[in-house]
Amino acid sequence: MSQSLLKVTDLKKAYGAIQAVGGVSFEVQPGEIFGVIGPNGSGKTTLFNSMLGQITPDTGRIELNGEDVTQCGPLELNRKGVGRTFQTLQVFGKMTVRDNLIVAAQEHKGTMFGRMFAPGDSGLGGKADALIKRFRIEHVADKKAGELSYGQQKLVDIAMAFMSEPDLVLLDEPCAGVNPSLVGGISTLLKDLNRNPASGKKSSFVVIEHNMDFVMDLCHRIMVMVEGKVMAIGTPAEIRGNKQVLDAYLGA
Amino acid sequence: MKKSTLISIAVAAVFLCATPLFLKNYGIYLLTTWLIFVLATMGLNLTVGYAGQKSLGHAAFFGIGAYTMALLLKAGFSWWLGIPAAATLCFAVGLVLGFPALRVQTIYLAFATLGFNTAVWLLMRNEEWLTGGTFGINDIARPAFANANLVYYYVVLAFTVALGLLLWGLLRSPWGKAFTALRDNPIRAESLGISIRSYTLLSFAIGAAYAGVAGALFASLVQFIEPAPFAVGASIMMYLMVVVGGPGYFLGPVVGAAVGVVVPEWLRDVPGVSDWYLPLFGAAVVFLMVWLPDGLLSLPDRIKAKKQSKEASAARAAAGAKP
Amino acid sequence: MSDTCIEFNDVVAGYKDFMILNNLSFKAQTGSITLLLGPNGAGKSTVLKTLFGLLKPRQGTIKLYGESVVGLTQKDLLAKGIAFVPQGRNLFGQLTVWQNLELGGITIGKELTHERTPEVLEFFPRVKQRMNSMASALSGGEQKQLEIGRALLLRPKVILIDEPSIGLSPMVVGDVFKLLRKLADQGTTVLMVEQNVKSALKISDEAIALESGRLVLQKPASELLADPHIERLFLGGAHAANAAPAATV
Amino acid sequence: QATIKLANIVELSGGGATAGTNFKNGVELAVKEINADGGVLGKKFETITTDTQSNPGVAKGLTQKAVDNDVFAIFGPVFSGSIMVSMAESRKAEIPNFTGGEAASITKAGNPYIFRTSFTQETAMPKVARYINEVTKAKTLAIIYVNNDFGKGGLDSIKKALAGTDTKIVAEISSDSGQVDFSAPVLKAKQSNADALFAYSNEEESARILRELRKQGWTKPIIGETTLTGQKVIDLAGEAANGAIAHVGLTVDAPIPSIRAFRAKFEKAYNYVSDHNGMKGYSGVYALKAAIEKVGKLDRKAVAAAMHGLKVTTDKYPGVLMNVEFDKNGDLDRESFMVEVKNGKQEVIATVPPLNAGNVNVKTPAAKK
Amino acid sequence: MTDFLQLFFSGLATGGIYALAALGFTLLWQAAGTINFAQGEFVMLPAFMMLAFVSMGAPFLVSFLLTCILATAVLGWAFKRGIVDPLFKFGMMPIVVATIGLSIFMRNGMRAGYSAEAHPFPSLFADKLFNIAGVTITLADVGTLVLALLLVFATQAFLAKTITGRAMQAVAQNTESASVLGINVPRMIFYTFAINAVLACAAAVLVTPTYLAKFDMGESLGNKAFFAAIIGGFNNSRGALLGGLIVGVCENLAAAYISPAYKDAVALVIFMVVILFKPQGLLGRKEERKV
Ligand SMILES: Nc1ncnc2c1ncn2[C@@H]1O[C@H](COP(=O)(O)OP(=O)(O)OP(=O)(O)O)[C@@H](O)[C@H]1O
Ligand SMILES: Nc1ncnc2c1ncn2[C@@H]1O[C@H](COP(=O)(O)OP(=O)(O)OP(=O)(O)O)[C@@H](O)[C@H]1O
Ligand SMILES: CC(C)C[C@H](N)C(=O)O
Ligand SMILES: [Mg+2]
Ligand SMILES: [Mg+2]
Repeated sequence: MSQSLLKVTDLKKAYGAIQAVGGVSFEVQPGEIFGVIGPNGSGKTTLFNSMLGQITPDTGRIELNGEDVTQCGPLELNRKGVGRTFQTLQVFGKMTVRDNLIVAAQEHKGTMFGRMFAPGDSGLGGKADALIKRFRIEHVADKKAGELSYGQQKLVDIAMAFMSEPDLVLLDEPCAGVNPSLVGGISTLLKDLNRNPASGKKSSFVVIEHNMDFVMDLCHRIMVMVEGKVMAIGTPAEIRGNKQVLDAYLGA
Repeated sequence: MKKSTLISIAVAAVFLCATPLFLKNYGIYLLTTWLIFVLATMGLNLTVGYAGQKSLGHAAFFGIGAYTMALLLKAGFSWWLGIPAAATLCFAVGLVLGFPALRVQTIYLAFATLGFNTAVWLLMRNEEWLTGGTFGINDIARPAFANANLVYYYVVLAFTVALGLLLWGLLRSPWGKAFTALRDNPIRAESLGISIRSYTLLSFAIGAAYAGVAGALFASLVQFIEPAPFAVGASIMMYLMVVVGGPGYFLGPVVGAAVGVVVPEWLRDVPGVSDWYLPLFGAAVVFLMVWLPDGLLSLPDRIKAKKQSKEASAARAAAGAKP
Repeated sequence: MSDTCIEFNDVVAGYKDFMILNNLSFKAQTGSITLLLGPNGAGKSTVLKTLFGLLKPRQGTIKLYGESVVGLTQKDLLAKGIAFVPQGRNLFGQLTVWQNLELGGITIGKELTHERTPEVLEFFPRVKQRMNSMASALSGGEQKQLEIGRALLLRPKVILIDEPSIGLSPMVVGDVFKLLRKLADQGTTVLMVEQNVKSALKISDEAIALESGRLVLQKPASELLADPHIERLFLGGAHAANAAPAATV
Repeated sequence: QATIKLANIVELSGGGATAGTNFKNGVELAVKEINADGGVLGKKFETITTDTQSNPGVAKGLTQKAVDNDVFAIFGPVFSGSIMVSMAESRKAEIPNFTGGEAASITKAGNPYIFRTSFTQETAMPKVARYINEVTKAKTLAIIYVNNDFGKGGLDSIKKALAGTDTKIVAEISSDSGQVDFSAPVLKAKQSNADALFAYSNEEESARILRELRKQGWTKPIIGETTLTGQKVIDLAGEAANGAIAHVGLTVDAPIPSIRAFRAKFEKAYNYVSDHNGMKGYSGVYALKAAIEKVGKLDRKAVAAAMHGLKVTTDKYPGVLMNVEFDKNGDLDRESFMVEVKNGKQEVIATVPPLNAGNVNVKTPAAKK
Repeated sequence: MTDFLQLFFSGLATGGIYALAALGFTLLWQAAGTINFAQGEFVMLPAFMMLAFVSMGAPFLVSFLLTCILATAVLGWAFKRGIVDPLFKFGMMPIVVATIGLSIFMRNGMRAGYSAEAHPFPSLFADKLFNIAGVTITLADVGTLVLALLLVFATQAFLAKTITGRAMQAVAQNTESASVLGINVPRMIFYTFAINAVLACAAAVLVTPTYLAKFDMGESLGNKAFFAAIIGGFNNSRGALLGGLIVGVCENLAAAYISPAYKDAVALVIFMVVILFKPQGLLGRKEERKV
């Protein structure tokens, strides 16, 4: 029963002469929080995008619970329980914050035709409000998301990824621009969902982040990428002690 | 529902039902035309205003609906069959037209749809065996009881109100949110499980079905059709109506169609204007856009915002005055 | 060394009809690094935008070296030696990296731009490797580096920089902070917004905390660093009570 | 009723704008003259002009509006497609309706209130056909026509008129209204190896066809209808227009005093030379005047009835421009001309008698300018 | 074969005209991020201006220069002040609709205020025919093509090679960032529309002898130009040329060898094929990376 939740094998993606991702393999176990770190331009975002069908990888294989999902697009992966955030802000700028959250989960409720004349909030209003409260954006809940500050939008973006309670969530720099107190909040949230949320589901995460305190505290294992390749995979302690990693990324 | 909303609805209902009683033939004809364009642009508002798909091919559906009605009547079918037939056919063609939208967006999509419109128009013009070509199809019937212009007006009114309510329900449902999400940020939408493909196609198909019904009603109103009213220029006018009214406002098409259909007629009758009514109409459109870029229906929002800011600055002044 | 460079006096500013900054007043000294702190949405970015003329203050005065800068265009401000690195994405994605740099130097002319480019690229080697790529093809961090480099090209006397650490890897953040410190020591005035508070405080001279567009604290950075309750600063008074996020969703 | 209201429902924008504007100017010029002259039965005409935008649906609505306004007679629309639709309204309201449309079908619907201001294609085309067959003696003919109701109607009529003669149509080439490049149609005409070409399109396109013909070195006869040799076409085509021959129902260049006078008056009023549509509108008003005066009272029904079989002559009504006779369908018949463009001028090379005059011999013109 | 060549060369000449009209679209898209539905009318107006100057007795070249100045003021400055400035920040839709309104205004204003007639227009080139191997070509055809070529490459070079050209593009891509760098945004926008106005004047001079000066000449011109631009690639001036030539030639061939009645569908069919394989147009740049 040690089937990995996510298994990536020899993933490659090149842009012309630039090998953005050059043969990356790793596995994520159910219930694991997996960190991805590495210098700027080392291929982390490209790795996410090719795993999630946003761009087509040159070669490689992606398995979800043993099923080959290499050809799946973002939509199918979401339907299979994979959520994500983007490195650049991706909110629905003309919708209110609350609607942003509701729309993030509504497609997981009922059938398409069932939704045709269903109530507007799909019964998700309470859940949205709870997340809004948790991220302390109550006072802007009815503002258009496009009119929020950078950090507020980032929070909305992250909250959206959790609305449908996915089994696996891929987060690309969730803490960038977020106030340190809320960074702690995000960390707690991830841990809560990971351990045993009320729903009884155990969520797993893959997190790209440059905030080392956050990563080291949160992640069970960490992968270090450099120049599109895996330099090391290990526990936070191992990574911290890795001389190579120190030189390439963490600095003295 | 708020009391003020109820009152507005009542006033609108009285207006719509009573006005034609005071009008002569032409007035009724104009009012009916307006309703038909409200119906057609309601569909376009879904496609363009809510789902953000830049379609410049709406008149093609309008035309397909009109020809469907005309040809079915000529073939001896009932008028009541013509309406659902027009809607269904347009829905199907609309689904097909949605496919380019899965590949291209913005202006590219606008021209793909514009090209589709040209193609449909060419078919209407050249396939004389079916459409009568440029000679058109004459003597298109109305339902027997609605031969009088006034009665036909109420028939059209009934369709417009019923389909309007249906759309209203749809837009308030999760579908409405999904369309808006599609417009705002398709990439994010897809990663949240919103099927871009389904909603894009549906936004075209539903919009097209509305145009189809409108076209069928139009055929029976004018009782003669030929390709010209379904050419690209008409699509552009419909787009104009949606944007002038306020894209993404539910009642935008009601105002927009009034601008596009009634204002030119009104300008004609202003003394001393007659020759210049079209240039004036053009200038009015420019002026409206510059004044209210988000459409006429953004006016209440704007007034509200003004009021709020006034209150806020008053509050600030009061706060500042305190020691 | 202690003349006032930037001075906000009773400034009210905001978006459309919604005021964000409420009677804000503060000063920043020439040749120092002033750090703007506060919760998300406090109005930090709004301060920088208003100073750089992207928002018109409804009330109050903003002075630079004692002269009002309200109503000046960005071009005028750049001519006075102020440069601004905004938050978020600010590149021309369809132009190449080199063309982006060139446009950054549009106010100083082609020659100076060419002359100074090598030294900037020296500092950001990743950018140097990608000179002919479209800017939109760069990674998030690379884009940020390019943006910072583009501003440094001007050798500004005053730098307004909004959360430079977003997207940058820790080593690069350290380098950028060090560079800012060096520039400040050479007489450049820096007004910086940062959420990476601990590292930022280490290089700053003065810290200002905002909350809901109001100044809630202004202290020397060293004093804050030594404060055992520094964490509270991140939260803002209103939220201090429920600092720990709710347990479940 | 102090004035006699006339609705002028014409194409002032869209594809028919040139035709409609000319027609409207003609109507207004006639009305001004008649009013200055004391009006009809002591009453003055008053015109209300509206724009159909070249759109039949709009034309229909505007005709209803005219009916609502209780007008005495309606002029226009000019486009066949529009009048086909709008005349249902004037018929229902029993209002005489004068149109500039030339499609044969208009008067075939048995509408007693519709009247022509020009030949129908069914009157004109036999004359053209006869010329092609008897004078040009072409054994084969290529046709370039404009793909709208006007052009297609003309095509049908000429085909009918040529059927049974020994002139065979070897190419039917469609072109678009507003088309700019005619190299393909002309090439096709050349490839067909026909003895002559019949060109049937609006003015500007006619000019472009003529130019392309010259460019590709076409040397055989080029024959057309009214629109091929108008002054406008000559202005636009320049040298390329020389040699084009056309049958013209109405032309400002006709060597007839009443027409010369009209041409001068029109040019004075509007600063340009009228085309045949201006003449249609102008003569139409005078025909109405003649009918009203014949009836002696302002009774729409009676006037419409009187129009059928009405003969108007230029000695009594110079404004009708040429002697004219309306038949029971509302069609009109009169003399017409064969003209040729020579040195940038239209010259009448033959006068063609009315169709029902029995004698169809082509006479040589009496006077030359 | 001769026939084919005849069609081909005539098509090239027509294509040159399409390209000239399309050039304005690509310029406005690259340098202002807008679409001008009144672009055809922007050609029509200078044509009439020039006619007016010529009829007042001014020599051809003087008339052209006067027209350029006047057009820059009206179609450049006034257009920018009246429509572009207030609407620039509201995105594409309001500007599109405002220009639709403007085209209705200009077209019908010219008709109501001046003339519904088509007016002949003096040609820049002598009325001369060449016959090469059975193919007849007019001097005007060749001249139009050559000048279209020159204008396209000049525009392209200006946008790509000069700092001002790039600053103009920068404004279209990200206005706020452009102003943060000290780019004079209003001035760049003015340049864009001024250049567009001058290009429209040039197009007017070359196109009008064939299209004739008429209030609605812009309608058909605009339509074909759109397709030409989009087939070639909207964000590339050379695309306008390629697209224009392709549409011109294919239309002519289709009219002769397939069906003249469906001639107008040719541009559409080419467009559909192009977006199937290269959604950004033949020479167009790919849209930027979004995530
Ligand atoms: N364009 C806008 N329209 C309306 N309101 C806005 C706009 N931009 C920002 N705001 C509001 O102004 C307030 C302050 O925004 P600002 O960007 O200055 O915050 P900030 O302190 O920089 O926050 P962050 O740390 O998240 O970047 C926020 O509450 C936000 O909702
Ligand atoms: N569309 C593209 N075209 C060309 N090069 C690309 C493209 N996308 C990414 N790259 C290059 O691939 C490399 C990896 O980029 P990626 O965005 O994956 O980096 P990253 O690890 O996420 O960096 P960061 O920490 O800065 O976000 C970079 O050098 C980048 O310039
Ligand atoms: C003016 C003409 C070209 C129009 C034509 N008289 C018609 O019947 O439509
Ligand atoms: Mg990244
Ligand atoms: Mg900020």
